[in-house]
Amino acid sequence: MSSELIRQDEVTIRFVGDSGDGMQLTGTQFTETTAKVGNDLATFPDFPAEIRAPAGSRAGVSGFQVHFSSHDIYTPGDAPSVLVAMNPAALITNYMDLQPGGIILVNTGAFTDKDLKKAALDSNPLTDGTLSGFRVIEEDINQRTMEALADMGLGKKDVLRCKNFYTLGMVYWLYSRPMEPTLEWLKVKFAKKPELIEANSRALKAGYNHGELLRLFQGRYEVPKVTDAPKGHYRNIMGNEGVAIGLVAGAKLAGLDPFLGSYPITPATDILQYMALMKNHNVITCQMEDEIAGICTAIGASYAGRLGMTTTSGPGLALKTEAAGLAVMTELPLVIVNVQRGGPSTGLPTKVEQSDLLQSLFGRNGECPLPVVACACPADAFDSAVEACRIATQYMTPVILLSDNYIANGAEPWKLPAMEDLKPFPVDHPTDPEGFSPYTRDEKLARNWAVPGTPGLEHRVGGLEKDAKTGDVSYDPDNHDIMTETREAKILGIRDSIPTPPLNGEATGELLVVGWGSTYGATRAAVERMQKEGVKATLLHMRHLWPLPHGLLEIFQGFDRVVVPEMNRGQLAKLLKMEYPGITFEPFSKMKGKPFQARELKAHFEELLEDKS
Amino acid sequence: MSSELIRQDEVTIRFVGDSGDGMQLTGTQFTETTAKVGNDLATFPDFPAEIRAPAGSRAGVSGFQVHFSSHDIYTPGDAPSVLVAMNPAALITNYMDLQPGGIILVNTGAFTDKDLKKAALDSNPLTDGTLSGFRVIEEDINQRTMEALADMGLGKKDVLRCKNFYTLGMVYWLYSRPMEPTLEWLKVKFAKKPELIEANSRALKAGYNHGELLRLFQGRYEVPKVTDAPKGHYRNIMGNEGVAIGLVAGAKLAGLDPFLGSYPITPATDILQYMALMKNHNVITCQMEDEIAGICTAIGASYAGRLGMTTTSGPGLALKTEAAGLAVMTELPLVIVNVQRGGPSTGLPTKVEQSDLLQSLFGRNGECPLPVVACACPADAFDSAVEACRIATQYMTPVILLSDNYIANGAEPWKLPAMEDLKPFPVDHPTDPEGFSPYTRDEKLARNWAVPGTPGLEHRVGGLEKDAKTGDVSYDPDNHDIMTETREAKILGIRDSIPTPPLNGEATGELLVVGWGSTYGATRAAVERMQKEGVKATLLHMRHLWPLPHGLLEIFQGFDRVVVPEMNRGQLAKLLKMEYPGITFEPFSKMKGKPFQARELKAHFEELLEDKS
Amino acid sequence: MSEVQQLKAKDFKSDQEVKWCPGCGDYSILSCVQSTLASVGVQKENVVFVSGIGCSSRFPYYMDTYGIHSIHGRANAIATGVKVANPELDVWVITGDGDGLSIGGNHMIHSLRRNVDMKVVLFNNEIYGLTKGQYSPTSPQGLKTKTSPYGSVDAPFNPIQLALGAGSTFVARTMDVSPKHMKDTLGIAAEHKGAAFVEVWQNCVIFNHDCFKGWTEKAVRDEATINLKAGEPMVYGKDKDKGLRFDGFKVVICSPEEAAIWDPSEASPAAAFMLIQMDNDPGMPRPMGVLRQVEAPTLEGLIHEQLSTVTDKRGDGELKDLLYTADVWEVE
Amino acid sequence: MSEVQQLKAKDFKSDQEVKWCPGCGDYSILSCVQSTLASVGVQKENVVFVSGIGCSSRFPYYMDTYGIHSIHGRANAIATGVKVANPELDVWVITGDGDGLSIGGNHMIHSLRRNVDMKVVLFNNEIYGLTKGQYSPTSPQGLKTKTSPYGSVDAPFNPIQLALGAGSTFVARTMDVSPKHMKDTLGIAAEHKGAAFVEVWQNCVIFNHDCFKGWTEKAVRDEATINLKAGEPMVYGKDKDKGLRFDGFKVVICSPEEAAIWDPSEASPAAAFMLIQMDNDPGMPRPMGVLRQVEAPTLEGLIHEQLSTVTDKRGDGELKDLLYTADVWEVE
Ligand SMILES: Cc1ncc(C[n+]2csc(CCOP(=O)(O)OP(=O)(O)O)c2C)c(N)n1
Ligand SMILES: Cc1ncc(C[n+]2csc(CCOP(=O)(O)OP(=O)(O)O)c2C)c(N)n1
Ligand code: SF4
Ligand code: SF4
Ligand SMILES: [Mg+2]
Ligand SMILES: [Mg+2]
Repeated sequence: MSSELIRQDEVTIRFVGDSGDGMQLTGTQFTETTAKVGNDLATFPDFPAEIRAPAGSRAGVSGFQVHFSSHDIYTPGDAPSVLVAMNPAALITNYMDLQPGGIILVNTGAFTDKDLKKAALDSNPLTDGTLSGFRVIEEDINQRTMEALADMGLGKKDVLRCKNFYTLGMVYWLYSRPMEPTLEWLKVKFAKKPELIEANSRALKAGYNHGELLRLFQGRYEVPKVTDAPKGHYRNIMGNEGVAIGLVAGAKLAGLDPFLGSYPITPATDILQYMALMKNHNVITCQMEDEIAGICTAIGASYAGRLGMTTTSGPGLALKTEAAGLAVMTELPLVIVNVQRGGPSTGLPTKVEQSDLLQSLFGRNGECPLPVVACACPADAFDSAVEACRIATQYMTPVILLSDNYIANGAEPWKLPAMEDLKPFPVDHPTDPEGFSPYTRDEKLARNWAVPGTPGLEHRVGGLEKDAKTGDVSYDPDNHDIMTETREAKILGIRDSIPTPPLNGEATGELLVVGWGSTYGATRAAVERMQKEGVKATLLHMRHLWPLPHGLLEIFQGFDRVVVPEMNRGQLAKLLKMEYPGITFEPFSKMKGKPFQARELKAHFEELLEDKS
Repeated sequence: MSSELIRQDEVTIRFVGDSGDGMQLTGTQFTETTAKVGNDLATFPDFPAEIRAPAGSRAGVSGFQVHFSSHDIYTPGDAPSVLVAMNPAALITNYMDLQPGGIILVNTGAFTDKDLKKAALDSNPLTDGTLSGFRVIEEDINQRTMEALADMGLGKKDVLRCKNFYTLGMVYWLYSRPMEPTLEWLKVKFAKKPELIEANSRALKAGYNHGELLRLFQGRYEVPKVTDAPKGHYRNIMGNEGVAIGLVAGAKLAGLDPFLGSYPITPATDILQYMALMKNHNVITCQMEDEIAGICTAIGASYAGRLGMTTTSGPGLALKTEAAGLAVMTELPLVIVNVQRGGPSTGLPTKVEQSDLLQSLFGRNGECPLPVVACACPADAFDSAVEACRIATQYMTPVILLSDNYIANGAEPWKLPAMEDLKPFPVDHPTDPEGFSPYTRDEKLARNWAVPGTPGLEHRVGGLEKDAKTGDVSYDPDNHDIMTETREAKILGIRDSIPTPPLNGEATGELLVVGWGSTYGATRAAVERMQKEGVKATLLHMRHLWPLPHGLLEIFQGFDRVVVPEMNRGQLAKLLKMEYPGITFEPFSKMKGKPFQARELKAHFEELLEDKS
Repeated sequence: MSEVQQLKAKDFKSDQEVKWCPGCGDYSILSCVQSTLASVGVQKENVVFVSGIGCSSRFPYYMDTYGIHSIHGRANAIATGVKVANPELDVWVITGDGDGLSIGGNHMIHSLRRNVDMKVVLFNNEIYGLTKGQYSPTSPQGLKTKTSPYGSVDAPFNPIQLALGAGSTFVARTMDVSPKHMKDTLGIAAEHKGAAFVEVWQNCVIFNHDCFKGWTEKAVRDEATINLKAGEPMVYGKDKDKGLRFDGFKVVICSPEEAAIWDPSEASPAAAFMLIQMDNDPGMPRPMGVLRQVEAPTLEGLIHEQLSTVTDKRGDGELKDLLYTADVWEVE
Repeated sequence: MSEVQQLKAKDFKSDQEVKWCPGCGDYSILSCVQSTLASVGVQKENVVFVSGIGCSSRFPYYMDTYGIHSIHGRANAIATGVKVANPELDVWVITGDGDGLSIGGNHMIHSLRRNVDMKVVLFNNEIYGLTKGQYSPTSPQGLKTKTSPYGSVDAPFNPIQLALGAGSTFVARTMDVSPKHMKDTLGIAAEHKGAAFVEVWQNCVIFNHDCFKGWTEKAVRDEATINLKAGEPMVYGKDKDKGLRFDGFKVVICSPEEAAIWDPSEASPAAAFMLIQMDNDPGMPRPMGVLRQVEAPTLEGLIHEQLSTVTDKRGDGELKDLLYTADVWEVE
């Protein structure tokens, strides 16, 4: 058979296996290589909450889905066209998501009776008809890997650890990806363990050659690179990494050094981990004893003149609310990143949800307004983080930046901003004691940020109500009224510095989809597909959740129906109802710990439009 | 001059002095006596955040206002008709609130130049014309008290400590109150210090006689007792005390022993203090190391079969939110009392505000619904607390009970419920292991409450998502959806057990005033006055803030305008906008750390009605 | 109560699959706790396990007793509520070095000082396991982890020293790889009336493998640790050839004959405090076993005593008494 | 820096009226801190006072320096942020027994173990003053307060013992009524490079009057306390007629000649720990002054050292380096 390539426009592959099988690594390597090839892509890793659920059990299944294409895409794909399953538990919990007629590559080396039992299977799905309708390719990958590494003198356990690279090799061949990026990566990764470089490289190549030689597949595919991608520099990025870079860049643009006070919590921990590596950028990270100490050190650092930041997830945000109120009262800049996960309480720690929006808006004692900004996708994380830093420093306020588990762990190519497009917003600390008051405000109502070490500007801040002029403690009734309104007006004034969000589609029509956060990819894909089919549907995606930008009412009024899909029970819809009483907002909610699929959104939207009630 | 009594229908007296002058005590004694006389009354204590601000300073002024009458009243009065001022700072910060032509009784013994300086006064308000338009009665109370106690051999300091009783005596005379209740009280209070009984009793009597003999006042007044008061037993009650009694009664009605885990915080501490005294009612109180430990011990106690409770104020509620989520997830009964104060952050700790409503409704991570109930006034505190206990135990859920500083420290006569009207709502703990699951639900969707110590019902609860049937940990996507909706439906179902709130006024009309919490007295007074003037105004006062009772929409639709006065920036109005999108709610907000006055509400309502736009 | 059954270790196993990494030290602790419960002879329905969040905190799911897998760091506070509400229950806290000493440090020290009668088993693996490998408050300075890529800058707590500082009435230490020692130690803890703090060295094979190897490995254990036994001389070494005695502020090595007799019930915690300082001296063995065991009134005991005293004096409070007090007046 | 001015105590007074009760012990601490700052010779603009909430925590308002009157219990954490962000600043934490040991206990012990270079002055009045008189974690068992009408059931912390347990590098105690002793002690603390924990016995005239009277009153002070001085023999008594020496796990009274020489810089904290146990023995004097003072790397020192080391190795990071890494590809 010739290696003639069948062109495909887009492909979704899902790698699934036991937590111990290295599927996250396999997926990530495939992603990196695919990015370098020049495809557009989006990924969705999905792993269990346990470090190690029992080997071979359904609870222990770890998955990684990657969607890549020769045109712009916005989601990791709805239904995969290829499923790579390393064991029975992985197969049985995933095959039903596959497209009809899709390819299943199975590692038959893990289908002993014992393996089936671990997966709580009474019969073998490979033989009992479960997989009819799919193209199943069986291969004893365990055996093949052992053969490939037979003469290396490694123990069986170590050899079997390489089976994911063997698998990766097969898939590389199938989609005609180069092996070089992974071979290079292995050299760096195992620099101190040459035998592992050798073993994994061999496994990779053996898998590749196996595809080449044995004609396991009925053909070989090619997904050409995106040709109409805008010119520029690109980099593959995960959401948490994007936030980390954005926070540091944001501080630099403000002319400040960042300080991150944090406490590990899934799925936010990576941000702390990334930033801990950036010491040559003068980034200080302190892993504190809890979330409260995390935000409190950040407040202290902001008082001392750094840009304080803290990163967490829902339960941690709950703990930080009292201190967030202190930052509101003292009017110090601070960025609070909340990477949302399934709730309530500990909930579903490794699953996605958007259910902390109302907590972010209202979860503090007293009248305690602060701005809320949300990332749309991994490639948007940088910009959103910079925006949070801008607002925090320009308006002297804590800002909540919302991300979620889907953005945090998903990856996609990110078109880097040109350096000249990153506009600085330098902070101007006062130094002149003449007539100084810490509560003097600029035209934006931001107060003076005097920093310890500056002679003559000694002053005290605190959580008690402050006199509007002097900043001293004040229990005066009228002053409290003034200060409450000033704090509110300052935050509302931020809307003068933010644009009305762009519309994806026409300015009037049958259906407006209003989204925020990580629904972005799926809503955009759904709306664009409908547009192609001639439906007058438009997407309004919101980065700023508070204050709401100017011009929304006019937009809402241009549409027959306004639907708000969210991975919660309608939280943005509630906010919009509060703010735009005349408009009917129709929430569409999903609470399954999984992102929306473009097709389920489209189906829902179409249903809505049919129902002309 | 004869002691002929001039009848008055109602009077408002405000006692003001230095924090050290014992004004709270004076006010409380006047209140107790007035309650016993059979007047209706309402009080408003107002004291500084500092334990002791500098003596004689404006910051150190402490006040106590009491409104009493021979008919039903609902507020401590808008403008006092009598001001008793013990020093210049007290006088200058309060005289402007007095009714035109009102009486000012001043202690001239505290008007030396030094005293004026402490109050930051350049001239003496007694002589510089400040008080023109009022009836000023000057008396050197210091001197009078010293004379009265001259032969007792007490030091000057101790003698002067009695001046508040001298003052009280004068006011007792003026309003023809009996001295006996206070004389009795002194005997109990100072049982171990007979010389203080003697000194204070003498001062009281001397003040009284002074009024009698010296004709300082132009007349003597009488406020006859309320004659149309409903039959029954009455008791004077402060809000915090009412909550404490209600919580214990609520537990008893559920057939449970209460457990209070708490941490002191103004203005909630009293509840812990009252309950610490109730040990013979099998009440356990634990003062814990912080708010989080407070709620966590309560959760543990509920798991173990007591009725867990925790009491706090805004900043403390902020700290408890993560644990409140655990109680939602584990579906354990729990009453969380939040006595609101001025915010944000530490804010105005001794002032009133209603700004924790949105925090109570939405301040938790994830979709985390729980019921919210609010007291209307001190006499309502008991019923509201019992209601919170009922909901918590019948629906297996944490409940937030909102009170505020105005209710907490205000006092009024409370008509005691007849014992037979207190209907028990006993809890039924399962004991049968057969088919037991901790997540079996009753028709109200409340889960099974099995208690440790019961053989065969061993089970585990926790913060991770639970399988809808078994209660085991579950990461299943559909299960999360089901459980999210079940938790929501359970809370919404509570509305089937609560009445549509009664209307004060007709069911349709020009103006509906919607109130909650401690605005009750002022809104009621304002609306009733308008009704008397023929305006079609109605009051809807809400005890249940979540879930909202049935039937509200129909009510709202019956009115031309719906106004929502709140001591916050429109939080209930926001909730109503979310829930009743068709209706226009007009917030009316006050953020001065002080309750609404009936007259300012009335003025606002009238303005609204005039403006027919 | 009806006929009391003598349960076996396996009777305490729940029907849940145990989900720790193969090789994790947690397994051994689980089985030792189950054996201990069997040997002290408790009934399942009277036992409550309370944990926070962490790998270790999964523990309650695996026990066929009552249990709460709560939120991060709050186990000690929740357990306090359980015990005070119902002193009849046997309350165990299961926590980690992160859960119990980082976010939960305050509840830990307060529950120890209050002497709530509960057994606190702290799984110390010197790492955050569940969140995949960040340094903890017991990680040694310099440890490279995901959040300390250039080495941790935090000086660690010594858990035993902290518990002594907090005034704990019972303090002990044991290790995952010595089930016998663990069962002995847990057994004594279980019998202690008051807060019993037991640190267990626990190996996290994934993120901090072998961090205790220098003391726990069979080959070195006898020389690198000393097993303290009440009433016995402090001797150690494979051949019991070394002893310890107190000298000034220090513990020094001596001959077995000169060894001091160990008495954990010494009123002053100073002896235990001196012993635990050996942890800082590589030349000295690390003390294992019971370091402190003194009697003191328990929190729940005092609380219920007050309830009884007051009730005896004032009579059982009726609902009516709450409302109809002396201050009531009647309108007729 | 330009010409440095030698400031006086009064230069540290702010323009705010001091709002404590007349007779409160806080006044004396305020003036001693002001004198100490003057005598160690700092500049106002380089000093930051951080406090939580409580009567004591009002302190920063009265100092003409930078300051944060924060939220209840969080002063140590906030101060850690200030110091780490700018190690040039002199950071002082002012806290109470409620603020620093109850709600703030965890931040307290963690900041001590991390050895953040800051001075922590804990006003111990064994009561919650600001909330008007509830028992605190240092109130003696049995104390009747508003929340413990039948006597507190909680066994208290000994703050010094807790700080030693947490691994504090500097621990000291002084009292409000002895300004000289307080200034001496604060002066030594101010010079310590690292976390310095100073407990000050402070009288709350309103809610817990005279709770330290048995040790602080002039008439008994010399007999009831011992003032520890580094390098000097441990003698006490009005006539310096008694000495202390260490005997086994205990401190015993001896003749002045036999008294041990006090050395707070002893590496092991055991000596200090033994001394503080005297608090439990009514027959022994309570130790005052510096109980521990050892050198160790500070948190902020280690953090900034790592910043420099990494920057030296990898070069000053530019904004561009953050974005344009090796993984970037170009589309043309
Ligand atoms: C409020 C909150 N903060 C943070 C987390 C994340 N978290 C879960 S477990 C853990 C640390 C666990 O460490 P340890 O207690 O030592 O347990 P181990 O996994 O090592 O047994 C952290 C930080 C959380 N679940 N909740
Ligand atoms: C979060 C929070 N919880 C509780 C309080 C109430 N509160 C203020 S000060 C205080 C205790 C103060 O005691 P301490 O620290 O000993 O200070 P002191 O007044 O005795 O100087 C408490 C409980 C608060 N302000 N904030
Ligand atoms: S990560 Fe470590 S502590 Fe957690 S289960 Fe695995 S081996 Fe055990
Ligand atoms: S209440 Fe006590 S501690 Fe507070 S200012 Fe008054 S005397 Fe001082
Ligand atoms: Mg650990
Ligand atoms: Mg105190």
